[in-house]
Amino acid sequence: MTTHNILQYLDPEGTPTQTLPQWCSSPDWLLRCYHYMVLARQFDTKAIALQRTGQMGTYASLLGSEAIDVSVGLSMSSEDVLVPYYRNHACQIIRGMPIDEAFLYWGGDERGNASAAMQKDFPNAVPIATQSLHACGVATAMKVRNQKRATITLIGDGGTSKGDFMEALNIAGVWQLPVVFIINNNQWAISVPRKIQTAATQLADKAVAAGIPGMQVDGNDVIAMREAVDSALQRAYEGKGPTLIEAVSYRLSDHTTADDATRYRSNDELKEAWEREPIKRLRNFMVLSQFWDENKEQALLQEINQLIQQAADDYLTRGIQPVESMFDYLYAELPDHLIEQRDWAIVRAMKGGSHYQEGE
Amino acid sequence: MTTHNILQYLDPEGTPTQTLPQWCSSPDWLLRCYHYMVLARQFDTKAIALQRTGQMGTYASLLGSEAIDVSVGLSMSSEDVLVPYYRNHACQIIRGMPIDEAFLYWGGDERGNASAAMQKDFPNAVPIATQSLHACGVATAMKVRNQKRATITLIGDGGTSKGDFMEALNIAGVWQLPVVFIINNNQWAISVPRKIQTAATQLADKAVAAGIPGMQVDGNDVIAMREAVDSALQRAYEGKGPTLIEAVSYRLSDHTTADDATRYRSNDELKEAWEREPIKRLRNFMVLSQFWDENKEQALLQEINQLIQQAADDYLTRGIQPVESMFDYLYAELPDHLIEQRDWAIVRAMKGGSHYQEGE
Amino acid sequence: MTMKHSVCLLEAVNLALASEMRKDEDIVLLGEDIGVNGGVFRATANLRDEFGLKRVMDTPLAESMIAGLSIGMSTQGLKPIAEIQFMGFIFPALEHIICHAARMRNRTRGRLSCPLVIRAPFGGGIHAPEHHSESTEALLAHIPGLKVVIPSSPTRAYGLLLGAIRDPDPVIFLEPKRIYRSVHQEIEDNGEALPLGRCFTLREGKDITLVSWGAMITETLSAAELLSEQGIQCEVIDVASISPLDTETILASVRKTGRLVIIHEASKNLGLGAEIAATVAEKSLLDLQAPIARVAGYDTVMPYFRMENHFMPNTQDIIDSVNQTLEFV
Amino acid sequence: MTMKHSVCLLEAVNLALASEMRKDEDIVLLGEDIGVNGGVFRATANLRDEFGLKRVMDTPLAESMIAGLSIGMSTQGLKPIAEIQFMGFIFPALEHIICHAARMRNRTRGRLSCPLVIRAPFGGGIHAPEHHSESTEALLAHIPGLKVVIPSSPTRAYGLLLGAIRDPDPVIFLEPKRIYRSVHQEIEDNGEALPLGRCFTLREGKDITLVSWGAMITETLSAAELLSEQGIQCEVIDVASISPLDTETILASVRKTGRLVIIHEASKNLGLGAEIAATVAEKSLLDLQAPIARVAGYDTVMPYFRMENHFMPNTQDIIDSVNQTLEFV
Ligand SMILES: Cc1ncc(C[n+]2csc(CCOP(=O)(O)OP(=O)(O)O)c2C)c(N)n1
Ligand SMILES: Cc1ncc(C[n+]2csc(CCOP(=O)(O)OP(=O)(O)O)c2C)c(N)n1
Ligand SMILES: [Mg+2]
Ligand SMILES: [Mg+2]
Repeated sequence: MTTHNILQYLDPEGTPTQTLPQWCSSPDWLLRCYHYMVLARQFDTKAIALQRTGQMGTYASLLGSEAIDVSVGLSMSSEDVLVPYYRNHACQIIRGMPIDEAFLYWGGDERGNASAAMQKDFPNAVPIATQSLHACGVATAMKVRNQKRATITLIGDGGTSKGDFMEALNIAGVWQLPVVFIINNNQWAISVPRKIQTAATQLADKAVAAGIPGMQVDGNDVIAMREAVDSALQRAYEGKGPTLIEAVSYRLSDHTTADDATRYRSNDELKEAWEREPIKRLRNFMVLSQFWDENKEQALLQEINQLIQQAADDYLTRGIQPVESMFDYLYAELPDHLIEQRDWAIVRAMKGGSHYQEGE
Repeated sequence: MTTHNILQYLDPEGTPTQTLPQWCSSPDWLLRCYHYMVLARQFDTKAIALQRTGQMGTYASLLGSEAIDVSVGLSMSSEDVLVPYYRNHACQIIRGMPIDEAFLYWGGDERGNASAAMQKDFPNAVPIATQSLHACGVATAMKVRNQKRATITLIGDGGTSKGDFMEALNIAGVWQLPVVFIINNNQWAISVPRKIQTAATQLADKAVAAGIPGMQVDGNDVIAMREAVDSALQRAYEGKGPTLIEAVSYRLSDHTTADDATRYRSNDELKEAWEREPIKRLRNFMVLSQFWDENKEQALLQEINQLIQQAADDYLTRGIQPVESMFDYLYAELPDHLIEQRDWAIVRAMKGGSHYQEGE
Repeated sequence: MTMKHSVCLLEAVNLALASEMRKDEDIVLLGEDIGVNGGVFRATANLRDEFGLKRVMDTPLAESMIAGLSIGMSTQGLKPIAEIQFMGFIFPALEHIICHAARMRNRTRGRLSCPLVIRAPFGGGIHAPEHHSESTEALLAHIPGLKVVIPSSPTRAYGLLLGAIRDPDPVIFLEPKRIYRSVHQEIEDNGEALPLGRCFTLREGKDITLVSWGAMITETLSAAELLSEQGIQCEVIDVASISPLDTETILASVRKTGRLVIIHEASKNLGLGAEIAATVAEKSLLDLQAPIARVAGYDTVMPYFRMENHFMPNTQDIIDSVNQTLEFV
Repeated sequence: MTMKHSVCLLEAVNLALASEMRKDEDIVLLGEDIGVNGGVFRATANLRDEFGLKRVMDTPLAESMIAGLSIGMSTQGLKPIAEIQFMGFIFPALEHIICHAARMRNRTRGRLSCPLVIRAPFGGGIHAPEHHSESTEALLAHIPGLKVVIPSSPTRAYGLLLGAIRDPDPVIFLEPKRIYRSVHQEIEDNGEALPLGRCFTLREGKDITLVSWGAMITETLSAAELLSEQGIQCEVIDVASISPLDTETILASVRKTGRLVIIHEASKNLGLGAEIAATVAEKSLLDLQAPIARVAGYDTVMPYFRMENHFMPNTQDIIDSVNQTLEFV
């Protein structure tokens, strides 16, 4: 068995546990990071509120994984490609997804994956672990074209048990692909705890099977996360191949709004996890470093509050897609046999039609 | 990266490289082992001859993996269950598959999987790596019932890249299943060399991802193989969970009779591999130990020659199955809609029918 | 004396599982989140408490694995009942289902077999995320060696699931999640199975035959009810076992009514409706007084939930199609 | 001036690949044993030598991976052409094909798309081991968002493969291995693609329509030839693109002949024949002078090769079915 020492710079109280990287002495990156983490959390709160009031669908909260999402989002260059799983809204927003369209996706509307600002980033992927292989395909395209770019893909702890994930690590190793795999080990896959997923000591050990480097990082510590992601990206840019990063976090929320985590995990465990949460940790450190104070905090909260509120309003006033959109993106060109169905769908949706809905 | 030292007792010339296990001082097991290895090779020769003369279908030779197959076959108890891949005919024969029915399978006849003597052993599996999961299911049944039994499953080096294999190692680790995984690392997956399958240093490293013990064994050395398999079985019987054994061998044949390995690998490599082959190694050791001599060799060759010839004759005189057998084993009971098709198949196969074949 | 329970379809599944597990020690359940959590829909609620860890197994996340394990277990005399959390996630399991579960008996000439059940909720209409709403039952129905069963009421869920569990061959049991909780029925937990491979005639009528299954039975029955007010008598057939298909019952009905409308939520192209229509066109062409109509989902991807209702046929569509078929001369 | 080549279907595939790879730098090939070995059937022979390691990639053994990689590459502007060694091994790739390749364009409202080709040899008749002889094309044809193409001659293999490669959407290209080497045709390597989504009428006739695809076209044409000696004129349609289906050509022919026999090697139940029959029964019922017949594989597992010929329809079966359909009054 291998054991990796977990990479950590800040303890849960935000106190450094070792010499910090040089860049920590300047507030720039840390402030941006904090900004997006707060944004992520407020997005989350709003999304849950929208869902609870029947204005959005089932939603996967990212509570507790803000440090992972934001550090990845900030470390990537716009030339890189993100292949997310379904819990990376913050990362997607940093990379350009309009906030209202992030809501739109969870509102059950394909346009949430459509923004041109997302460039070649992948859309949310519901079928677990498939994205790991897509990321390898993306990275292969970069490698074939001799580009100095990298692909980052995320996955949950549960997802690491599915064959696709291991197949992806393996091909990334053989072909030395410029790809970074990040496991958001939030300890739970819906109701299944980490220890029931695998007997591996660490999820980072999965890398050994593929002959690639793996490391475990404190996923509540943005400094550790940035260090890990930056160096993995660097390796990728330099043609040194893939890296696996296990980011240890905790799912502070229910699995989704359709879930009730009290059925299967203890309150104590949850309470304890809150002690380690990423936002407080960074805030404490920034206060300690005199980069931050209560006034700045209040101003930020208000700024972001407005941003989120505006995005939610935009989302809510967004009309439904025309019914024929069901057909118009299936193929580049509409095949003959769908013309009839498309026409029929339009007729059915019209006043007097079997599927007419008031107000659409 | 981990590194396991490869387990070896005999060098390619059959000279001990370390103190031998106690049981090696008696000829019993070694003679049985030799018997079956020679049988395996003669079976192989005959099978290829049958194929070349149009009397059998595409055949996967086991040339070079005799030590693996035979040591596994001899170490298992009849209570254990074998979940083979398509290159384990020798192991299947040791466990009771009639030799003529082994030919029959490669002759394109389902009865080759049917012998009651195979008990609960799985049939040959063509879809690669799926058997690894079946073995875990079998082992789960043993565990649920608190039985002191184990499951052994084999796979090729190529098969280790497929998700199912890693999913199998993983569940075996979590559930601590009484299962032994044996990789026949014969260096090639058709034309794909081992180094293109994975960047892992050893295939035994795959175990680390699942948190289970893995070891590399000289797959041309029956003594090492027996030691490894016995101790893995022992662990399984004692409830200590799964083991992964990478048996290092070499595919001395083409992939199958449909393949031509000269297209993709060098003669030198093949010649060198022959130096390490398992039968000569064991024979040398037995001669050295004075368990064996040329007279015995000749007697054995003749005995086995007769056995194989008889089996081939039996296979060749075996009539085709009745055409309705296509339907009779699909479900326990024939569903209504198949009655008509079954009747129709019988009519078509009769004289005057569209599918009548002379002499069937 | 057995107790009566007023249960919805979901609870009927739970009732059947508990009932049969008490009688047959060889039954084990496995799947993602089926244990402590009792399943994301609660189909296996409380079973872990009653039957323990060894019979109700939470698995790691891997559908290929769930199917593969089930095959291994079933060959050794256990009776695994696996849950695939949503039918949209069954694809990784298909290799095992198609290449092994469906073939083991045939491949070994009866030496080994795979008596197992794979349960999965399917179909749209609950405003779920992508991949939680598909109806790809036709893929499974095309595979020889499988049985595919779809209940459309609590009573049939209870009886058919018992039938599936006792069946000596692999059965895919698809649960129409849109009607998981919509209707309650009184069920006596008497352990009586319903036969597989048989349609159920839910309503007799002489004017036209309506054939459907799963959740669409609800709309089909509503349509029949509304049409009866106009004096049109529909015969409503619940296919229930979509494979093997009970063509006799359907053909007999078409012989009587001369008109056929097939209703399903799945895409029309190569949906099960195609096979039913083809069989009727082959065997009862002269009985037909009008073209066979299929009221089905479009041949496009099930949209995200905001538009899913536009995809799925509804009661009015069925009524329209029936009227059109009746008007044909 | 372009050269003429006398090639078999397999060589036509190779010719089309090489031809298009020379023109389009974005095309890459991947699959098991396609490189040095040139494919187990030699469909990619010599391409590694000509185009190098970066464009002809031998992969580790994992079909899910092959499909997943192809999806990733195609979204970034490469044009992957993946080989699945035998169609019997495509099942692990289905999740990627169904959930991603077929949906990427729709899911992202056109932002990303998956222009890729997945090639696989399929069908029985070459005395191959188990799982090397299936015909499960209907599974793929049921999936919206895919195109599924099957050539039946060297010429159509060349033209349709070019069409598939240039198509902006994912195309499954199934190669009937039974006729890989059976016929040679003169092909000019002129880079002219044949259109997808169109049937090919291989023979005109007024008495009856025969619809088939892939290897069975051989038997269908033989039957038509033999029947013509008895004065029966068969119209023979090669479906070629089984999805999207060109129903117009088929319907037009049936309107003319009034009789239809569909021939396929795949199991009858829910084979593509079902959809064709259902469509005709829906749209052209009154044109039919006889029931629609399907000459197809049985609804059982393709037997091991010693009996495979009993499973597959042959020329005589087609003749018998045509005669029966013609005798119907
Ligand atoms: C292939 C597949 N199987 C099952 C599901 C249903 N499902 C959605 S999320 C989830 C748990 C995932 O846990 P993990 O990978 O740890 O990610 P987390 O949600 O904790 O971030 C499951 C089983 C799915 N989406 N895809
Ligand atoms: C799922 C699947 N994909 C592809 C094949 C085709 N195939 C048969 S054997 C083989 C190579 C296997 O190599 P390896 O696992 O090393 O075993 P070996 O034959 O060398 O013993 C391939 C690709 C298959 N049988 N199953
Ligand atoms: Mg998790
Ligand atoms: Mg090998």
